[in-house]
Amino acid sequence: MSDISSKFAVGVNPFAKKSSGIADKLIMVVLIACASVAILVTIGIVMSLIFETIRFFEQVPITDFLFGTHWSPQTAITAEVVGSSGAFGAVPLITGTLLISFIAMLIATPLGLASAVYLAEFASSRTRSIAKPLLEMLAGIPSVVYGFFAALTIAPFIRNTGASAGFEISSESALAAGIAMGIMVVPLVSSLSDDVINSVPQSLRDASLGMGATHAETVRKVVLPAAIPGIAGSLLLATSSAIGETMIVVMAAGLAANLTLNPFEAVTTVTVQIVTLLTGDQEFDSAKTLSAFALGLFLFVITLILNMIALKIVNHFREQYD
Amino acid sequence: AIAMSTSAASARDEIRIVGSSTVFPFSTTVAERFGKETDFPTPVIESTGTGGGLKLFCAGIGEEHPDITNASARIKQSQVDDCASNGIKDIVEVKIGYDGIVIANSRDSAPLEVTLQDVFLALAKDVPAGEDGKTQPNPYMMWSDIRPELPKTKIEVLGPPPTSGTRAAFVEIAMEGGCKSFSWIKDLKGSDKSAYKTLCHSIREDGAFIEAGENDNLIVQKLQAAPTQFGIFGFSFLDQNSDVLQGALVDGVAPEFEDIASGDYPVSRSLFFYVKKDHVGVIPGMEEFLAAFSSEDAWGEEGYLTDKGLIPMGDEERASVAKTVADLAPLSM
Amino acid sequence: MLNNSVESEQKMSEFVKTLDENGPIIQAKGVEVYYGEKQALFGIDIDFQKHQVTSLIGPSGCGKSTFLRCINRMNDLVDIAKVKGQVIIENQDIYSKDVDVVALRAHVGMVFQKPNPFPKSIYDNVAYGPRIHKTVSSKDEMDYVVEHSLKRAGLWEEVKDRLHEQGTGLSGGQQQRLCIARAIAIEPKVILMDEPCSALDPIATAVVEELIDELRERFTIIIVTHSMQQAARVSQKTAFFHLGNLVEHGDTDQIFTNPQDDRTENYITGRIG
Amino acid sequence: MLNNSVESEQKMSEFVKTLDENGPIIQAKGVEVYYGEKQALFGIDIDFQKHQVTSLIGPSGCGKSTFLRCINRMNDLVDIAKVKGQVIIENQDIYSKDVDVVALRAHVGMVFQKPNPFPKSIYDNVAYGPRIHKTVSSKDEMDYVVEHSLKRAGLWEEVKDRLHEQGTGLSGGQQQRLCIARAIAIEPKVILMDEPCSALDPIATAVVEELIDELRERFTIIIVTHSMQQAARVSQKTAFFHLGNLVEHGDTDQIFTNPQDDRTENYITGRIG
Amino acid sequence: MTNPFSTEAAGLQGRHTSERIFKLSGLAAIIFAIGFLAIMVGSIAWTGSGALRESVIKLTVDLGPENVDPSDVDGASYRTIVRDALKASFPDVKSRKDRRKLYGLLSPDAALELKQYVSNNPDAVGQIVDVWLLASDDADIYLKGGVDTSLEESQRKFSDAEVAWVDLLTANGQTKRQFNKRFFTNGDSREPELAGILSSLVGSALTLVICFVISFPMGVGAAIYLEEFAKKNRLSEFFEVNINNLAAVPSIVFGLLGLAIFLNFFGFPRSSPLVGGMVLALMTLPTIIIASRASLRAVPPSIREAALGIGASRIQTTFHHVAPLALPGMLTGAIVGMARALGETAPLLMIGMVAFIADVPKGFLDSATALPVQIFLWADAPQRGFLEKTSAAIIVLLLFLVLMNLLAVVLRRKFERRF
Ligand SMILES: Nc1ncnc2c1ncn2[C@@H]1O[C@H](COP(=O)(O)OP(=O)(O)OP(=O)(O)O)[C@@H](O)[C@H]1O
Ligand SMILES: Nc1ncnc2c1ncn2[C@@H]1O[C@H](COP(=O)(O)OP(=O)(O)OP(=O)(O)O)[C@@H](O)[C@H]1O
Ligand SMILES: [Mg+2]
Ligand SMILES: [Mg+2]
Repeated sequence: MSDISSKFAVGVNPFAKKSSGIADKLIMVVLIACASVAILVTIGIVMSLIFETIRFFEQVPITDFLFGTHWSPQTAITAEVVGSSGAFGAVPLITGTLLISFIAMLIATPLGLASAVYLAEFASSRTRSIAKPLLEMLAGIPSVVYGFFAALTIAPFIRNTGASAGFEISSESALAAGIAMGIMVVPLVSSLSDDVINSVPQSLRDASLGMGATHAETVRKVVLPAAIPGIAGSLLLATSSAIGETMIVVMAAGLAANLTLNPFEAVTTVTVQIVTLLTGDQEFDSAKTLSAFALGLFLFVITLILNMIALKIVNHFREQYD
Repeated sequence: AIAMSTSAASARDEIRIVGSSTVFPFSTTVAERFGKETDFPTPVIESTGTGGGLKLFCAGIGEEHPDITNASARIKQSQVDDCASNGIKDIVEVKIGYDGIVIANSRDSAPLEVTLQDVFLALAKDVPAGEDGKTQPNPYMMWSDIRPELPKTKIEVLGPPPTSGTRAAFVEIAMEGGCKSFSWIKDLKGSDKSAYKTLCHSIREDGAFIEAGENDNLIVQKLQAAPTQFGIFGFSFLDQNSDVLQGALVDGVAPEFEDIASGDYPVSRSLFFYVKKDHVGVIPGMEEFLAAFSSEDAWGEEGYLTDKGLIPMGDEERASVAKTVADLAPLSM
Repeated sequence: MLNNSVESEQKMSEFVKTLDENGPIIQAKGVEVYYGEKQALFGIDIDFQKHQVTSLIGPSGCGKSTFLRCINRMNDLVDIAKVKGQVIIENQDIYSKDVDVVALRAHVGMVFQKPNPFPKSIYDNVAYGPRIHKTVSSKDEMDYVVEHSLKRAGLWEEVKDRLHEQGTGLSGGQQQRLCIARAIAIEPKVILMDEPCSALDPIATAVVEELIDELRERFTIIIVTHSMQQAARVSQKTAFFHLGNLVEHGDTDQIFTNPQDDRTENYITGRIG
Repeated sequence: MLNNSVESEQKMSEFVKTLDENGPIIQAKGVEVYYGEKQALFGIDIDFQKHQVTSLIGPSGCGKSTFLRCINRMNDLVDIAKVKGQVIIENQDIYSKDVDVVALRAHVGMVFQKPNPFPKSIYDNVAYGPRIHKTVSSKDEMDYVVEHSLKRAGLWEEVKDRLHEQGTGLSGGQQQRLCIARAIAIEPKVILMDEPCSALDPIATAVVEELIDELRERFTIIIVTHSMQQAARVSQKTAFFHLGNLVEHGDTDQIFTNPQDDRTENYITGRIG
Repeated sequence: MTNPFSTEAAGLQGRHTSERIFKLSGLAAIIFAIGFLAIMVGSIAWTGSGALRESVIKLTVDLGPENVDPSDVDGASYRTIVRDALKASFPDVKSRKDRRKLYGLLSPDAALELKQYVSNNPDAVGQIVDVWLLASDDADIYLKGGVDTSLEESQRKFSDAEVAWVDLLTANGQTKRQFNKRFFTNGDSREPELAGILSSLVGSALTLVICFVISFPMGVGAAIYLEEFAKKNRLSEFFEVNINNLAAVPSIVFGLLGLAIFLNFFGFPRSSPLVGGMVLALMTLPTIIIASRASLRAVPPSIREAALGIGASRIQTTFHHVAPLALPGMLTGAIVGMARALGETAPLLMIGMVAFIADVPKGFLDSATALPVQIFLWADAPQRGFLEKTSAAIIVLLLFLVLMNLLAVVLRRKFERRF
């Protein structure tokens, strides 16, 4: 409570600092704590992953993990059963992940970009107000639904199409998972690219149109080239989310750690293996369980790098036209 | 308020079961009925594989540890020791019936007829090489390499991982059975037991045998997709999927309910679950659940578990196991 | 509590009387402001007299607002802003370390260019200041303060029947008067106004200008304006800023009729023409 | 294809010659523009002469830009804009149905207020127009067109060694000249300029003004400017707009020395003072 | 005089065509993507609609004294009574194998249902009555037309004999279909015809409650600190980068975090909504922070100036004026985050929420599963009957998501302010 009478006595500082309330300090502490949670979570993730990963690399050499081409993470659990020796070469998982993500981006990039261009440049505001939320719904549908649809509808469709064309396609082909995933990330590409295209200054469009370029020429030759960095950023973000996607691949891609780039074959991914390794037994000293954390760390690092680059690019792009 | 530490939390009131994916369907069926027909909560069951289940089971006494673990192969001495070292001295073994292990493929291709020896030769890491006492790494790539009568397709068998009870049983019965059919190997058993074991129990790792995880449903789906592949799993899964899969005849016997029950089908194993005696009386409903599982209604000749593919024990055996259950007689190896 | 504040009210008014009625209440000495690298004000020296209205005029960007915001340290909110020199209010340099900006701002009220009532009821808008400063202890007293402040701001008659409607529902001129009522409810000594009429129509402007003249009886007022006519109408003193410098400062009449500096003259004639 | 375009090029230049060198190239008849409900231009009638520079002047918001953008139908891009009346270029009402805006804009180039080079190389900036209109068929020819256009825009000497650097890396004045070079590379008949110097410093402005005077030899130029000095310097004709009306139009000399309309006079004196 | 600006004169037809093609390809992309959405949701909804109906079979059961002892009604073997009734309907079924098949026409719960019936109708004891009993999933599928009888018998699960029995029952008016209430009131089950979504729905709700209670205050607190108090410096930039990156960390990594830290390190109970909620909260946190910051930024600075200008402290300014104005926006962000959390599956698999859980969880520490996990489990189940249940569960999930998003939209509309 301020001592009002005192602040009018000549010579005394009328604006003297009140001992600011403990409550205020407490509030600040709480707020700072809240903000720090974000950091703590990151540290928690990194620590828990690194800790278990180190234990994993005590049992399996890091080079075997990074460069080995055979993945068979089975070790016997009892002395009596002679198990397999267990192989922890992550290369097939990584190629599998990349293959599926690549297929996904192959689908999402043209669809997303074309949608974004149409929405940003050609669509009437009415079309836009209908199409944009509909497109965004694609991203709002849980991935378990895509997984179900991919396994139940897309995969058999591809298989039957292949069969009628006379060649054999695995029912858990990378293609089926990739297609579902591609559709899922379309809105990511389209809404980010839409933003980016919108932030290309109108003056460039005016310049081009004023010279007698058609709208399409303007978009193709001026707007898109100017938006390239931002679009690249959005594609990277989409790729990163495709790499980290789990349920679709768990349900539609299968477990076969094939080292192949053939989209019609079954492959497995990093995320699938994490799920498989950890939904069964839970012994925390076997290389099998620990390998999931090594994979998790790998995933975390890859997506982190992709994000950082993407955000840098996008922010840089935004500043350029601010 | 939410108690932050489990040790301080009030006693768990539902039974927690882990373990074999083969026993999972039986266990869940009993649990579901148990939940419906009694006032106890439905037990919570997680499918973790026999090995993983025992690992969790043996981790200690207390409500954060499971009460029961399902096993598709009998508990091993090492596991009993592991349990004992964590203070779990009294384990009640409950055998619930039999399950055949089948080698199945899609109905889209022809059924297979094999002998146990064929199975061993197809899947072993090392196989006898010509003369007695010599072995070589498994050279057979096609089934027809083993015997010309077998199909001319690549050997590709999806099977359970080493943590699985099905794997343990398969190795012990089918592989060892085929292995023993070579007389010199049979003799080896007497002279060098560990060499015998290594030879008979090691499964090839060159890609012909594909470890397919604990989830047998996935194998079923895969086989549908790839008609030339075979899968190894419990009879109940074949039974549930008989519209799409067919079982191979082993030594001339098809995996049929009656033939497995009668023991004519060579690859059949017992299914178990193990109970932590210290939890009986602490976790409510344990005795009642055990009673429900060992009731005629469940595991009897006409019991509902037979609908799920369980092959019941004979009358006497059932009676004797039921008595063990009633007495909670601890296991002694 | 009640006694205490009534008592202090009395003390305050006595105290106010003991001061020279026309003595400087605010003295700026060598005030310089930097926004990052950029210097926005250069050595401003100026005194403000009690119970007078002083206008700050000058071309856009010359630093009027910047200077005004030095007086209640609103520039503290701008991360990159740095203030040098002294601003002395009642013998206290308000930039000294032991000054609490919150206490300072309770003594130096501010009215902004765009009327910015809180999106709360009219009553709560006015009551907010007394509430947070806990200068009022009972509901009755608060009612009195709210009514009194609204009356002084010439708004009472227009809003007395809808004190519990949203302040944002009023017209622009009413909103600005509400903001003035809100500022005077905590009995500041000085009121700073940054172009208070620039968002208002001529009629509302006239009402507010009249109000400013009335308020001068109790408060010292410093007003930034773009309209020289307005400066001439409402203020006794005028200060002309140019490119961050205080060019000229004196009686309003003199500044407008007989400016001493060429820049002032250019500005005034260029505009009045 | 090549023949075709060369042929049409020839036809066009013949056609240009047959017209009276000083006849009106553009006639606006009763042009009215509405932005939604709001009318921005009221019945504008005006002729523009070939090879002359016409300035459009008037206070902010009077419709100068709006009118300028009617001439190459850039207003088509504004959804809510509606144009009535006729704009006749070479005996063709450009608002008639069978006019292709793309073809129109190839004949009526435009330079904007803020220099807006494409984020491409200098070369590509200039080559852009010829490329999309396929008026040039070989690399050599393109090189010639680029060089020629840059020379005409008085930029060649400054950039000839760095044709493949980004156009956005040039100074503001250079960028604006690049925009002019880009516009003239497709040989339009008319060039519209909307305050082309307002973003430039005085030296760059002088260079561009000189350039405009040179360009008049080949092109008809209409320029919007806020600076009456500029209008006086660069243009032969001046049109004064006020509140959407064309108040006065005539020789620049006459408009600035002897305006007929009070509004024009007020505007001109008010500013020049 | 010809028109020099006409399309033909300028030879522009080609360029206009390519413009149209370009435009159309954009439109086609949108239509394709939205079409995919429509087909996916449509086909799932179509499949799922079957789950709303269940088949029942009418049997004449003998509740006479030899079967039901009136003094111990509960002790009767209703399983036998039901089986006898079936046997009576098809007296010529003799072999053990065929009988098993015959019994398989009814759900295993039929006996329980009969018991229920008797306890509800004590008068029926001692009588011979007609009761409607739940059909098994196989019979249900056949009755719904899901069995292609043109296939060879060995190719299908439903044998010719079974087809004949069911056809006979149908011909006698002993089969019908009715609304499947069970789907909404039951928990998980091994039997498709008995399986319901209630336990997983409650599990999801409990999980979301935890998620909200943790992530909302924390997210808002963090946003307020970063937006209103933190100075722009290296540290705040670090926070910024961190939060943005956290928003893009794959969800499964949060599952790993939960497993390693909450379960293994702190020893929280496995499969509990508490842990599930905590994991999802961490995952949702960045979304809420980002949305909250945006809505704080949307509060005009004039409000802050007004409050600060009359001597409110920064904390007072923030909590009296700024935060209340930003609250709707923050809530909207939170709801969107919750909607994402509701659909999240992968991290929950890591922390044991995949167990067979039939009972409806009663608290935050009970074992529970979540709706998307239930979908995942059912999608994996071998019985065909689960197909329509899975689809129906997906539709329920989507409905909840739509509801949450609608709520967000309504909230946004209602509190949208023009400052
Ligand atoms: N927050 C700020 N950050 C950086 N520079 C600022 C900031 N505020 C003001 N300035 C700069 O300081 C100078 C003085 O600005 P100030 O707002 O005080 O001028 P003013 O006289 O009030 O102008 P006006 O009449 O347009 O309100 C200007 O050059 C302005 O660009
Ligand atoms: N896109 C538009 N939508 C709505 N109104 C517009 C639009 N463009 C211009 N106007 C309005 O039309 C009137 C004329 O605007 P215009 O831009 O032609 O004026 P101007 O003379 O070029 O002004 P300045 O000198 O400021 O550039 C103005 O009142 C303006 O507000
Ligand atoms: Mg100002
Ligand atoms: Mg203009």
